[in-house]
Amino acid sequence: MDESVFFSIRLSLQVAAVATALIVLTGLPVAYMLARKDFRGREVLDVICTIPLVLPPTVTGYYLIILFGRNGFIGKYLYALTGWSIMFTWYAAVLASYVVALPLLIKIARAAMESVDRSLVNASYTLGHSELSTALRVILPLAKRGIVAGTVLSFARAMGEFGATLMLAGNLPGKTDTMPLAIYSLAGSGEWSQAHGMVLLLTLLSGIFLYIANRYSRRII
Amino acid sequence: MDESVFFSIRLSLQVAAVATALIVLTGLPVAYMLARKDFRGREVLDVICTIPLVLPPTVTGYYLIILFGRNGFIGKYLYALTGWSIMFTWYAAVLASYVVALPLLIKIARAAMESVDRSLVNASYTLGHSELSTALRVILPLAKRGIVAGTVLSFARAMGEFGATLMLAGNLPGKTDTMPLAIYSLAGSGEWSQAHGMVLLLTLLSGIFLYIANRYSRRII
Amino acid sequence: MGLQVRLKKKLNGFSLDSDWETGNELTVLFGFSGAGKSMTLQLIAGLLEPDEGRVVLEGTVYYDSATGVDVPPQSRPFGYVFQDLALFPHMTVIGNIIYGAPAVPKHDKMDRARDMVRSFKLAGLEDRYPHEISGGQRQRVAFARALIRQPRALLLDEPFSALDHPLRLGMRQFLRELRTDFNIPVVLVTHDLSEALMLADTMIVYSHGRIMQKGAPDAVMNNPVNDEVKLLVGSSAPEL
Amino acid sequence: MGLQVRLKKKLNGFSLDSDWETGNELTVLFGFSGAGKSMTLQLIAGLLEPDEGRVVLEGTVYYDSATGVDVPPQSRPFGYVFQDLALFPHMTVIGNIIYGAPAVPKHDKMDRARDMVRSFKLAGLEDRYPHEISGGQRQRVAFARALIRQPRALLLDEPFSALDHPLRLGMRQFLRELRTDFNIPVVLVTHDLSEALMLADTMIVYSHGRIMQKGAPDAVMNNPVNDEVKLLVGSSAPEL
Amino acid sequence: AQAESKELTVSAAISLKNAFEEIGRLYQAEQGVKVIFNVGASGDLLRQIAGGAPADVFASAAQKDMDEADRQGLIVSATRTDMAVNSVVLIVPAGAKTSVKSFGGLSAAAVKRIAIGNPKTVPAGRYAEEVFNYYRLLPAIRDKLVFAENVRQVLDYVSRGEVDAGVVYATDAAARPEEAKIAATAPEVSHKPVIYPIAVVKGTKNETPARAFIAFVMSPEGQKILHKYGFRTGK
Ligand SMILES: Nc1ncnc2c1ncn2[C@@H]1O[C@H](COP(=O)(O)OP(=O)(O)OP(=O)(O)O)[C@@H](O)[C@H]1O
Ligand SMILES: Nc1ncnc2c1ncn2[C@@H]1O[C@H](COP(=O)(O)OP(=O)(O)OP(=O)(O)O)[C@@H](O)[C@H]1O
Ligand SMILES: [Mg+2]
Ligand SMILES: [Mg+2]
Repeated sequence: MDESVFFSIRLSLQVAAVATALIVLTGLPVAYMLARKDFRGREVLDVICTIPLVLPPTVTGYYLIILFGRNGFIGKYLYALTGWSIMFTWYAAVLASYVVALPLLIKIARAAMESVDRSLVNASYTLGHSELSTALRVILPLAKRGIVAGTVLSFARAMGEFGATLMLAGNLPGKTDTMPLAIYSLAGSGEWSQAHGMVLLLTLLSGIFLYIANRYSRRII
Repeated sequence: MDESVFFSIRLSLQVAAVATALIVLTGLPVAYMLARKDFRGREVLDVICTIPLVLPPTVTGYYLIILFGRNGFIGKYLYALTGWSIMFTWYAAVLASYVVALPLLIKIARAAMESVDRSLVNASYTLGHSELSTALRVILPLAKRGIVAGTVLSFARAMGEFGATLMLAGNLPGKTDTMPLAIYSLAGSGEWSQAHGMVLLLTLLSGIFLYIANRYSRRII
Repeated sequence: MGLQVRLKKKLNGFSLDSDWETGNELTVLFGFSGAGKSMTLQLIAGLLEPDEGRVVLEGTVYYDSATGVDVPPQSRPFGYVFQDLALFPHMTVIGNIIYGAPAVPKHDKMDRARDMVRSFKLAGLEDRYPHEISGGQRQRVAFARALIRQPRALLLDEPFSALDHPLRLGMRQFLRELRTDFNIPVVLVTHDLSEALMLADTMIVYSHGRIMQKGAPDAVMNNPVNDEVKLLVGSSAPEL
Repeated sequence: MGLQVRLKKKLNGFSLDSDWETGNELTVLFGFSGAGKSMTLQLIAGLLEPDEGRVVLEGTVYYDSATGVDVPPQSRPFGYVFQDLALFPHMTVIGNIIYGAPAVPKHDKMDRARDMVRSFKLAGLEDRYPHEISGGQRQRVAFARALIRQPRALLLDEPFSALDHPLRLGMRQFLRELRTDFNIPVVLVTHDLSEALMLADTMIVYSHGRIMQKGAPDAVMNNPVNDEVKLLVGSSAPEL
Repeated sequence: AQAESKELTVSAAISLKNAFEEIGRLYQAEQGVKVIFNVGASGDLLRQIAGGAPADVFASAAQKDMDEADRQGLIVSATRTDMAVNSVVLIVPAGAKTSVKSFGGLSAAAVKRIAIGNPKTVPAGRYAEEVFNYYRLLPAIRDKLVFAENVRQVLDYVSRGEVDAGVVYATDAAARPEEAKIAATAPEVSHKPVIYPIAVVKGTKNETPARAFIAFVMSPEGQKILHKYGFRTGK
């Protein structure tokens, strides 16, 4: 196999894995808040979390540049302090995937957590378990199917993330060209047989990943 | 407001609404099968349903052209029989949104349906309710939070669908230019202030829709 | 005719093997906790598949491992009150009850449901959801839901365990009337000896998945076949 | 010291108003189905907030509407057996029991859990999930789970309703020993008069959210204050 | 403008959008045929036509895509015409501190990042590469290159100051004079001419108005409009 193809595969998996890990880590607490806390602006927060799904990824990418670019609202302070900018690095691909795929996990995990039987949560409390312990050992496991589905979808979405990544991470061969970017390049330049091959590879690879995730999640329930 | 903006809004809502309706109608039975039937290739079907999420939408669009274009594998028979081709019609936008957003509903609804308490399903059967009646009156309502979340996500994804739509439906002002396409055209020709306005509009509109969906779904549970 | 039951089932170390029949009378399944009473009802209703056996009601075969007949639970005409009730949390009390009558014509449904509400003393609770009523009230809803479609046999898994004494007496009376009105086989699981004595035509004593003894309740009471049964039925009077 | 309870709560047309206290003894809440017994326990445990009232255990105030004290349920030291059990479906029998001892040191946990399994006759079922055991077995798991952390008071909502007679006797005996060993207040909801007579130091009779009578069980038995109570405790012998 | 309720669908490279919309208005006023523009990347437009999209006219930003269309028999070869020429320019952020004044200046150490279109997919990227080769810059700046997926993205990078310089068409640079300024224009000899070809799509039911539209683009009126938007016209 072509070395650059190999690089793209590795990069894609790496970006998707890191983004998904971050999504799970940060998304679950948000989903928990949305599901079980009653605070002002809860539904507004929910909507805000969903918005990146509505925007064409390229637009999301553009706004991310405005925020995190070297001269962006946040990015400029980062740059002033550290001389480092996220633009055109693989971290940018992670950021883009993160933003674009996060809504999936949050919405799904919220729905699953809301469906957990109230009386089991109460039972946990009366047994002396703190809210955190109850969240981790009762709500999370009982919402597991939803959380797994959300994680799988986020991972898939991150694997396929393209538009926003393109904007933020650029397409630096051997640096930030994830599989979707590579596919796009191949297809766009009419190298269809290679493009098909790459699509097949991405599909297969994702398929295997999704299949394992499905199987595994089923077994541990 | 500009008439063409108004048109884009109407078209986007129309496309997203029709696509979401089709997604719910066809996705729920598939989700039900995946959740409750044990058949060979079940997990493979699940994976196939998820694949469109992994592919860059433009690539999905290429493949849709290969399938449904006037010269496509399926499209050419359709054209031979009816003289009609889906390309460059708003139906194509619906088709593109449908394919791209369907996985969301299927995965989420499946997880929600699998979480429904087995003993309630059994209770329904012993009361003489058929499988269909049980599915509609017990499983569906009890999986509602998940189904609503899946529907909302699908709608949002359909509203924002861009890459595949561009390929299949073209970008015809007054015919197929949904809001994301209009944004693309505006940004592409440097009309940034208008593009920002349109993005704001899309965001607001989707936000309002999502908010209403959240509120409404919460009330009827 | 009545109900004929022959069932064998091995599950995870537990093995059930029971064989009995009953006419249009009330049979009490009595026995130790974990003896296989609920499992027997599940097998009859078709919620669990026997390894081997036969279920026949009024001459109709609903399950027969020999001929491969296996009618799905939704086509078996049993009214089943589950030990854990299994009320639908998204339906009100009246909604749950009406749901039990899928084949009853629309205009009849409401009338019957109102009858049920009256018989089971649930008036005023019609629009509550299951989590908004008491344990005993839930138990009555489950009973009403199983009864409204006028099943051709009743499977009752401890349907009175959460009721107060007067209510329990009333319900027993109701069940007796029901039996004479409908003339169907009733299988009742209970741990309450006085209940068994009062209601049973036949009493079947279960232990470890086997039938220890079968007979009229006072016959069982007075002549327990072994120490186990003696232990089980031995102390009916309140002891201090 | 013991447990002092004063509770007022209006919910959807039902109104509860009860006020009682008990020492380190066993108090039976007795009454009609839907009278407010389970609600009383929920209010004590902090799962429902009273409109007004006070909950004090061993001098510690857990709830007081006057001073605004409201300790969350996870910090109240009650062992609570729910009427509908509420076992965790994703944990095994032993997992459920161990989950009941969050503050117990690791090495103790397993020992205690094994004790519980023995006391509640659950040996052999340790690795089963709740849906793989019988109703009576589930009830015992719920009891064991509530007891393992050695709570400072017990709230038991019909914990024996699904047990066979010998087992019930054993459990009653176990509960009596428990009380002398631990010397804590125990509040027991039951519909079984013989159980109340055998176990109760004090019996509190509920009706429609109010306390009708309070006293030693035989005092209540022999001198019911009104017809309602008479009806409730009137017929303790098995009738035919 | 009566009787004919015909519509003409023109698939045009997105860089032609503004100019073509103006031409379309005039054409409609004169001929009474409504023109609808389907704008996108030339390659995507080609794929749509290959898939049977009902386009009547194809206007590409590069000969390559038109050649491909021709090869696949998708256009009426006889109608193929070169309608406009664009220039390749080097742009820098309007407020840039690094003073790049020529292509040669790109090799300076102060220039960290240079955005060009992806040479594989974006014609402007190929031209940029040719210019770099012409100046023998490529080895020195290869590691500074950022590939964008279209020219507009290059413009975005430059105008937001995310890169120090970028290569785009003169027409693009004209769209955002406040944010990106032209530092140098590549000499014509440094790259293949940037020619925009146009042709009638084969099999169209609107061949007559399609030909008329092309004629209108080639007319002095049409060429004047193209010129106004920064294209070079005439010979
Ligand atoms: N799914 C299962 N897997 C393994 N064992 C099971 C399963 N379901 C039930 N059992 C076992 O089968 C035996 C019989 O269970 P069953 O529920 O029929 O008891 P029961 O007679 O109804 O008892 P109880 O009076 O306590 O309700 C029990 O020992 C139980 O542990
Ligand atoms: N969430 C609620 N909303 C409205 N009413 C409720 C709610 N929960 C309980 N009730 C009502 O309050 C009354 C007392 O309920 P509770 O569960 O305390 O009864 P109980 O004495 O435990 O009865 P049982 O012996 O049947 O379990 C009942 O009439 C019930 O219908
Ligand atoms: Mg049982
Ligand atoms: Mg109760």
